[in-house]
Amino acid sequence: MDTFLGLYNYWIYVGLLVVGLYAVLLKGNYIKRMIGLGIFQAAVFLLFISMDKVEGGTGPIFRYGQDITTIFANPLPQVLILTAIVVSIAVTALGLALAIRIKEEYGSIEESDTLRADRDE
Amino acid sequence: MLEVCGLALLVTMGLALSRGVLGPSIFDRVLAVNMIGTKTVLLLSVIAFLYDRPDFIDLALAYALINFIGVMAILQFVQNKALRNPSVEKTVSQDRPPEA
Amino acid sequence: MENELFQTLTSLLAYSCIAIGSAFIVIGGIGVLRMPEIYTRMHASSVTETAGSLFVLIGLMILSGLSLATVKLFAIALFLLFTSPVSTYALVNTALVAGQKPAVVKDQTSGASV
Amino acid sequence: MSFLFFFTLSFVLISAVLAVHARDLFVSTIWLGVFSLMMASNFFILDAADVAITEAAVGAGVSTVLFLSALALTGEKESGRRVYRLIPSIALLTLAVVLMIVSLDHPRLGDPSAPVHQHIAPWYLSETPVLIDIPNVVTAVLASFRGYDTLGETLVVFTAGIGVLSVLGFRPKRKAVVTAAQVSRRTVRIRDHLILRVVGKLLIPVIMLFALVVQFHGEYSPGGGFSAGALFAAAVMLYGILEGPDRSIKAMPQVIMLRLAALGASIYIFVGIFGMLLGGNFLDYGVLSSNPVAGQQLGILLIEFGVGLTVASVLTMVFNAFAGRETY
Repeated sequence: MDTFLGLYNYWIYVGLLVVGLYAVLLKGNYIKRMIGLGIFQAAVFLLFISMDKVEGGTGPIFRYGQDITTIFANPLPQVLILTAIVVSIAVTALGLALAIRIKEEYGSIEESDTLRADRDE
Repeated sequence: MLEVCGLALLVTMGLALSRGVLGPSIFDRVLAVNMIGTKTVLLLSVIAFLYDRPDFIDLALAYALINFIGVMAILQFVQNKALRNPSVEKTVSQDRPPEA
Repeated sequence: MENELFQTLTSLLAYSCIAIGSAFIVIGGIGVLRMPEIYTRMHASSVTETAGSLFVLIGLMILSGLSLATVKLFAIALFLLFTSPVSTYALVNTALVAGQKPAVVKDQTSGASV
Repeated sequence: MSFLFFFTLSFVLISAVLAVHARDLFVSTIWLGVFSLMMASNFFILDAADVAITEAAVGAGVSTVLFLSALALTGEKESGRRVYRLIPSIALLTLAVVLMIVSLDHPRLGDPSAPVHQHIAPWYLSETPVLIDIPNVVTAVLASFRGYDTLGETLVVFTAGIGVLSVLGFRPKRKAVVTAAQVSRRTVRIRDHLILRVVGKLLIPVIMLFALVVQFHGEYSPGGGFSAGALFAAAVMLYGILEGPDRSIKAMPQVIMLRLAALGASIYIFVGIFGMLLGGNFLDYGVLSSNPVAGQQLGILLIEFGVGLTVASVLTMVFNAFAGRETY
């Protein structure tokens, strides 16, 4: 049981990684692929944040009059992921802008349609 | 007691999630999301007390403010379907609900 | 001695508030799953969003005593009271405009729809 | 407490599967919102309050709004034509199996003897009160100890904003299906609802105020430039949803937003260069004041402001570019 709960977050991370990658590789719709990319990124976020937890610890923000023996979580993974979340939304916005332009030029956001249009030219 | 409250909130989220999965119409799904959003606000406040860090309630406050934006965006998207797709214009264009 | 009694009473009050709130929340959740159509489901969800949230938040306020956390919890309660009825209104309006008809109950005695 | 964690993680996976499975992209976006909510609760349970507040600001508000405004332009139905590709499927399965086997060797959750907790994290935790003297260690590491990193990330956000503007700068030659005038009418129904408008307008200044609190109180409580910027942009998006994109563009013109984004990144760089002129290293804030600790605090305040400015104006710019576009 202890092993199960101790590793459960890693298994969920593997699941998210595979689900996200599935959408990116095997779905033909470009916006669905952006959604898959978001899930893939979230899987990486989850892996990093799982690392920061220390048993019996608390968030790495000091308090007045705290006990000298207080254990704090690891701040470093949090810093990396904090910035990565905002970068991920910026990247998603860029991908969505590309999808909008593809729709305007090809009339569709399906990969099969755009490939066919490219072949016919 | 706080653990029980957290469990109750999570069970309710699960129920709302299954309504979202089953929900025949889009509105059932929006209702489920709205409900899960409110439950998240409560869950975050309860966890802040459970972890004895009441100074982290800022997070619940952020969600209480932000959830509204998501729901408004979803509803605006649904209400403007007519403009994007002229075939549904007739049913959606009246601002007043249909007379019973 | 009196102080101790006061503390016991306040925590008792706080925990009973939280228990009542949790009960409301679970009842509303069951209602959302079991009700037959969208408008009745919305009625069930409003129980969790007003009564449930308020009781839980008031319980937490009593638990935290006079501190900054109480002010923040009060703000959360205020915003929830502002936004959730408005979201419900918008949702009902959108559903009605999009042509979702409320369920009609057949009157058992006359057979006519009410 | 572990049961909370079990539930939220399971909900994360369920909503991710539903988001990918749904044929209607609008429904996918709704599930992505639920995914983000559960992810933020999960981050909070794992003691990462700063990350959770950023995910709250980005995931619930900004991400949903951006996806929906893109869907309004591209259409929300997925064709459903299945792409069967043997090699990617086999690769996916292999990846899943390999990662599962590897996960058995990971340190258990919360193990204090895990390798991550041995090297530099204890130094950050013990030196922050001495060198910088602010309670939020995450902000200290973000803005001071790893300032280069954050500069890079800020510039990435800025570049992505410029990328969106350049990609959407081109327009097809043919006539628009939905013209600019119709786009400004697009939100007319929300604008007509008095209740939504009044309550929404009441909420906008409160969200902006809260964003400023998160920005300037970020050294003492969860928050900082990144989350504050996203919150501020979310407030502008609410205005755009309630009043129509034409008014939000009028209130926040694209040119000014672009300049502000550049200004934010420049503030960051110039604080670094100013430190060099005063005889320190690049992004060494200790020399900004006669007292090194006060100098560090001043430097962190300034660069967090720069980060917040860049993030807020880039996200506002992207929203305006999406929402105000004609449909072709």
